[in-house]
Amino acid sequence: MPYFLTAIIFMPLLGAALIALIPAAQVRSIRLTAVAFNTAVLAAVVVLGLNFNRHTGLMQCLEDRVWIPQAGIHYTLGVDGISLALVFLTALIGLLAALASGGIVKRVKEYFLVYQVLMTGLLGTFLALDLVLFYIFWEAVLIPMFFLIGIWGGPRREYAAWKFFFYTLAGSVVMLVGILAVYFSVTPHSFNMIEIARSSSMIPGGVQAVLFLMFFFAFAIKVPVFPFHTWLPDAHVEAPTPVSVILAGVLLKMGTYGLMRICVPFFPAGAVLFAFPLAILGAVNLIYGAFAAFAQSDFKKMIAYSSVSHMGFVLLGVAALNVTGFNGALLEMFNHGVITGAMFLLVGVIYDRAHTREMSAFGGLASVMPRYAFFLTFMSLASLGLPGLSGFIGEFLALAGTFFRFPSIAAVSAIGLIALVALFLVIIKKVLWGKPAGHASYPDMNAVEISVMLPLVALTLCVGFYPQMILQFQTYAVNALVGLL
Amino acid sequence: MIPLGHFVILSAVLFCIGLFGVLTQRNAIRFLISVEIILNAANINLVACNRYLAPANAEGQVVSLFVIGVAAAASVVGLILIISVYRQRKSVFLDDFNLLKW
Amino acid sequence: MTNSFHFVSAELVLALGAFVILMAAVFGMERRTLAFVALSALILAIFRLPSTLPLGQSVLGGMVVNDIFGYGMRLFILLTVVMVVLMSMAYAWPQDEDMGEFYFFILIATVALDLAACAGNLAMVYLAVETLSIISYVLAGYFKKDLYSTEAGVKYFLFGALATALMLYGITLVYGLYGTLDMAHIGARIAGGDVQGPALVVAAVLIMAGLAFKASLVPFHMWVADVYEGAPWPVAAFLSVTSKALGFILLVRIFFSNAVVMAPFWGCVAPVIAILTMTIGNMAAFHQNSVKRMLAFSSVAQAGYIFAAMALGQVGLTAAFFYIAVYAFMNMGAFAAAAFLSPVNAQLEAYRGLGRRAPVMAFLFSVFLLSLAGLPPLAGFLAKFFVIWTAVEARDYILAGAVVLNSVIGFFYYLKVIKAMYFDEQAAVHDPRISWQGYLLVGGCVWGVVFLAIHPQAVLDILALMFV
Amino acid sequence: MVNIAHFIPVFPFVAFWLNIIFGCRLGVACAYVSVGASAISAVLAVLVFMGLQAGGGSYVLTPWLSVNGHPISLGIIVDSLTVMMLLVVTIVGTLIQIYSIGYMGGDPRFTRYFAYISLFMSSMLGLVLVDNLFLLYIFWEGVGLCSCLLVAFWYEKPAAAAAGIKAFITTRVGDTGLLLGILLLMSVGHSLRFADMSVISAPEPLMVLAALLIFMGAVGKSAQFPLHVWLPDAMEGPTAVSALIHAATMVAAGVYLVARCYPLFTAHPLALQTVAVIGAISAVMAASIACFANDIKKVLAYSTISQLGLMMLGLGAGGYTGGTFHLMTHAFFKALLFLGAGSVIHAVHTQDIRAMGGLFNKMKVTSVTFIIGALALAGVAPLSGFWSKDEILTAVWQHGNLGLFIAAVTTSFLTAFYMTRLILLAFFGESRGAHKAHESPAVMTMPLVILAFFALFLGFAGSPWAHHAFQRFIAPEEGEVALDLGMAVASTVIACAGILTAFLLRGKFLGYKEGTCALIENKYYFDEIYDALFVKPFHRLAAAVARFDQVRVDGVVNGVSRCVQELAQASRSLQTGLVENYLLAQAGGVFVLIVVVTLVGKLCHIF
Repeated sequence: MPYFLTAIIFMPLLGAALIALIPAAQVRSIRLTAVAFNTAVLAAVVVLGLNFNRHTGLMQCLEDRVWIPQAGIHYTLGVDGISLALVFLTALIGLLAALASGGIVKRVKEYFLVYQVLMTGLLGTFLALDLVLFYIFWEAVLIPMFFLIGIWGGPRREYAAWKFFFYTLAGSVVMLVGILAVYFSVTPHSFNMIEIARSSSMIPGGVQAVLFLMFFFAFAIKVPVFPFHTWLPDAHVEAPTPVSVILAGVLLKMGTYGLMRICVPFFPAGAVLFAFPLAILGAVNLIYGAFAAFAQSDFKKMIAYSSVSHMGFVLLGVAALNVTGFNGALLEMFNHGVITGAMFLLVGVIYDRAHTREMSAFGGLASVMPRYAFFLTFMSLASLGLPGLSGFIGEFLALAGTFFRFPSIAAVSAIGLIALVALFLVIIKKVLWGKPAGHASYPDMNAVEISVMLPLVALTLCVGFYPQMILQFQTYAVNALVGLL
Repeated sequence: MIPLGHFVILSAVLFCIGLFGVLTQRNAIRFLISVEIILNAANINLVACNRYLAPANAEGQVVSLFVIGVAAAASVVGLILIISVYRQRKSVFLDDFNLLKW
Repeated sequence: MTNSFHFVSAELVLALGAFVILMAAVFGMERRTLAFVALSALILAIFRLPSTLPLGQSVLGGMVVNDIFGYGMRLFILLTVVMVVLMSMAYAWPQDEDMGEFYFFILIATVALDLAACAGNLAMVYLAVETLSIISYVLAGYFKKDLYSTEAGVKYFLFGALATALMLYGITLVYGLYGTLDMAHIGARIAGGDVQGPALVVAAVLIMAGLAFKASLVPFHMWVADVYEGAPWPVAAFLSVTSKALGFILLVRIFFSNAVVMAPFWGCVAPVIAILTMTIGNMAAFHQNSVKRMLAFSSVAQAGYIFAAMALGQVGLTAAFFYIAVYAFMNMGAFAAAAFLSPVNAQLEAYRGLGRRAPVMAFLFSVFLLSLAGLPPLAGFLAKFFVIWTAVEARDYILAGAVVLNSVIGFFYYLKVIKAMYFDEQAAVHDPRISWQGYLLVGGCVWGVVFLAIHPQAVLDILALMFV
Repeated sequence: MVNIAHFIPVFPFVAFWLNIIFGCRLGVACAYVSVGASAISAVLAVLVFMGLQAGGGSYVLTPWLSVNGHPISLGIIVDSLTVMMLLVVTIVGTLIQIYSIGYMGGDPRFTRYFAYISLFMSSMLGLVLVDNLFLLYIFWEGVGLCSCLLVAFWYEKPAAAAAGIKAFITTRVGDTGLLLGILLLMSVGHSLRFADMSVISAPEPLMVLAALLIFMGAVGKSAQFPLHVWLPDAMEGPTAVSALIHAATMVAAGVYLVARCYPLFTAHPLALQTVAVIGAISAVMAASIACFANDIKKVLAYSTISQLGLMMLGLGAGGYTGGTFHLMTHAFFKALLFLGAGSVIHAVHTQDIRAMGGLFNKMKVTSVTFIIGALALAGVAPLSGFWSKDEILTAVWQHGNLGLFIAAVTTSFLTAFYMTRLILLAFFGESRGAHKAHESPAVMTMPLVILAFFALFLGFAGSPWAHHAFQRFIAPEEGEVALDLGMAVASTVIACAGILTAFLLRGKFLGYKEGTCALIENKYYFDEIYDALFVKPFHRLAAAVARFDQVRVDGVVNGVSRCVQELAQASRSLQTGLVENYLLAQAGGVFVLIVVVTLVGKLCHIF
């Protein structure tokens, strides 16, 4: 299928164009259009997955056209095992978040316009194989996000939007210089990610180290890695529910994806050099995030910090630089998208009813909203890494990978495991348990809310029971990646 | 014959005087005069150098005529502008042209 | 002589048009008709340009050179002036202003610009620049009853007069050193090793100061914000795009024909000036409450990016002029959109809520601002990208780093305007009404910003011919 | 028939989802779903037991995951240990669920209760069936979760909610050790299969470490010292849950784990020694606390800790059969005791034994079965507890460490003592509470009777009269076993001594002044120490981290932004609007440029 990836990337943009034509008053048709286009994207991604050749680590569905010959910039797209799961995740979360956008009542048309642009940026980031193109999509995410947080966010939305924007921008411009430096470091000069990875041995070790750090800086902010994480709690807390879902579910993965797509294959020597510090950062993220989350009083902030913690697993997995670690990191990325996305949806559900997120305002909801209790308990358990649910597999593999390389760091990370358990149990306890007081009248989750949750629950269960469901797609790609080291 | 160096030094001195005037004078008219002095310094250069270095053609001298003409036009425009400001503010002191700032 | 006639036929058309306008204005012709006359003169001039061909012949006794660079720059200048005229047509002028002179001045300025762009002789440089300057002073102070406009005019005059005087003195020093004002000859002498030490340096710096003044490079940028703020919007646009471009064009004409000798000078000073220009421009724009003033400082910062590419020497010219081309579209678009959205009050508050009141224009304004900021995939990004590209290729990582860091800061104030338009509640002001000329202009600029992003070869190919 | 074993956990799992999804509509019927499911599992377990070949076997269902190139398969192991556990779990589980129908009757979350129980059953069965440590860990956490949910079943009570969380977190500490042990074993031993445990060869210290880490998991789950603190608190859950999870099955999983990895421990004496010591400490410590406890369930909880310690001690001393045998018998009589206690609580609505008394006449069935259970626990011949405890004592004696043996004997003595005390206070003497006690319904007493039957006669499976059938079944390779008659007598004497002491002291139980033995009464201050050592610092650290994050980390970010803004303000103020300043800048700029360029030119020798 020629231009299939192009079609996937720009389908949301087409939706945006269509939405632009609908009068702003027709809110219903705008919503329907957005949902329809996101459904189409998901369907297309599923088709992509079905036609995906699982027995090769090479790029598939390659598209390559010269864009700016003077600068060697191409329009190159492709998908492999590393990106496929993330593309699927993006499409899925994109659809679910669009469905969950019912709470957006202000400036609906503009909301979905921006939303669709965001989706294009996200999909493009995961599919681009030309560094410049990658950078363009990477940046294209920023402005929609800035709008989504800044217009439809909470009381401190502007601060959060500015902070998010500048923090991530500061990182990415450093990456831009890095991109050019890479271009000039390989001969023949190229922006093509495949070719750069292939000729990475040409780059001298010292240069690799510097370039690794440049890219890492950009990705670290996005992931976010301690100490570059402080934009995240603010952005997550202020963003409206569906946007938080996208932020946690997909946006953070851009950073970790970058680590695996660029940092490791381009600069293997740098990666080996920095594996240990990276692992330390991973452990710090894991523990620090969990501790910081524990002390928060805002429900959403707790989940936000727990994201920091979970990203620690991904970092550990990447730092392991072995098949197990990479598998774990990729799986954890996917799982975190599903689980934390669901957690933010659940926070949104309760916020819609209580109009507050203070933990102290809840309690005893299990009696009032049993279905909500089920979903929240389920997702909390998945978050804390309960075996049998998807979160565990990723965490385990990442930890195992780390253990094989840096046993001591893996052992220290165990503190984080315990802290995470404490964190999510306390969330369950404070929100669901105890005597209901003052909020006995909250209605339980409605059909729409449940229908948004169900696919996530199903995925969490299925991946937990049968991790090969995701792993089978990435095996060869991960092996190829390790082969580069 | 007076050596070229003397002309150049004269020109340089005039230039410095003009520059000094430009930097120190607070009156717009005096400023205008100072600029004219700089232009005249340039003209001296042009004419003298033409005579000493390239007497074959009159390039420098022609240019100096242009300079005089254009400078006159510039002065006219400058004076017009100063007058229109003066009409509004009753002042030709540069310090008073201070609405637009920061 | 026929060659010369063909060469200047475009300028003759413009001059003719200018006098027609002057006459017609005397007979009280309508403002709109005058504009159309100016527009047709410009368009006719554009179509007359090919009569210059073939290139390479000596014209007007060597005062101007008929080269590809000049040819392209003339086209560029004419196009930007067309935009300025379109903008002035759509701009809501105060009713009591006499417009005849305006278009007359604009056309005459265009003649000067055209000739300056092709200047082959330092005398030509001075004459053209001074002519342009004189007209610019008038244009800046065009609102004779407006306190701000007159102050802008007089300020521009004061600083401009000094700048051109310095430049002239520098030119005379060169004449004293080499006995000629012909740039080709001087260049050949310098390339041949005839370097006159410190005296040449003084001359070069003085000439550069005059041009840097036009291009608004630090520390010759001080006038920019004050003048732009006081000047009418179309004039500000003209100054920020066309007049500024001339500064860069002449910098190339004068400093790159004898790049050999200028190398150390350029290498040690130009990057510093570039970095200072973008940083100070960005920093000063940071807290502005007036959109006009903000755009003024933004144009200083943009000049810094352009000059950053130039600072790298010959290799950076392609990037610099690609930037100028993109800059013309996006900056003109930004000025135009800003002017149309709030013609009188340029304060940030006046823009609040316009995202809903004038959705199309506000959106386009946002596009220009984001392009100026350098957001992918707009052309402004590619322009910056090429600058950084050149810097990295030249292994000048400090310059590259300065550009990227500055572009981060730049985002802040551009986004502040967008924020005001979209985030904030709307201010209680009238709905902006924008004529078709306005949409034509802004549409054209958006087309440029998008087209150059998708198909930058269009310009890059031409630039490749200019800077082999 | 062995290869149907993997179906055993499926039924309860299906029951779980049925109850979760259709719970509201099923109503009381959901209990039958759960009971039915576990009954089917029990039948299957019996079938597997009957079809079990000598030595058992294992089979692989499907490859599942690959870690570091080593496949982890979904494998099932069916050997005597597994089958024993299967039988215990399904039979006790089924009986307790039947009991629960009565005990939980009328509870608003009746269906939820049975859903959780079913989930527990399936996890527990999975735990004993899988053939490698990794999968075991998965189910291990599953049962932990169910334990947590069921302890906090009455989450409206703050104590219950807190206890649930405490249970999960404390065991999680141990589980983390287990996880690390698994990782270590995987990285140095390259296999997690139980079948490979005896053939793994790796550097001694690493293997000892792995064994100890795995044991750490067992310590957490089996509530051994020093991670025992959660179990007494877990008594906040419904009593039937305490019986099932916190007495009979889940807490025994730790013992099961040690038994499962026994080759790993026996190959490394240090590890085995640790098991024994920890077991001994737990046994004595918990038994001593039980002597002073007044909450009927707490007494039983400490007793459980103590008995589990005894099992560990047995295993650590090399008494594989003794440990596992006691595991089995203990499951039945301790379940019986808890259910009996539940029946009592159901009747008198208090858990304080000082507020009971004289219940024997009012609740005949409960009392008789309870006493049978207590005697079995005390180790009075010929009840089931006697046989298994005797086995352990023998093993410890043969092990040769006098300290451990004294610990075992002390535990036996104390066990008999506190159980007698409990019975005397609760069932005999005057009725001290203002309550109208009555016998529980048949649905509750019937399981009691059945369990009493097991408590009475199960021990004979390990007796000479049955030719030590159990021993031959569980460890056929150990060869001939014989009853140490001396030890049997000694053990009975110790038990009787305990009972007798209690009788002698019976007058003092009620008038006992608190504070006399403050150390033991306060459970050796474990809770307080942990609170001061871990819980409070954790909270404080978390708060400190959050503050650090807000003030320092974010402060730097905001500081950078403020710096830029200040700088921006400064550069803006350069634009004074004063003509003279601008002119100066212009001329000064020229001057500076000239100077700089000249200097550079000179320095670089260009001019």
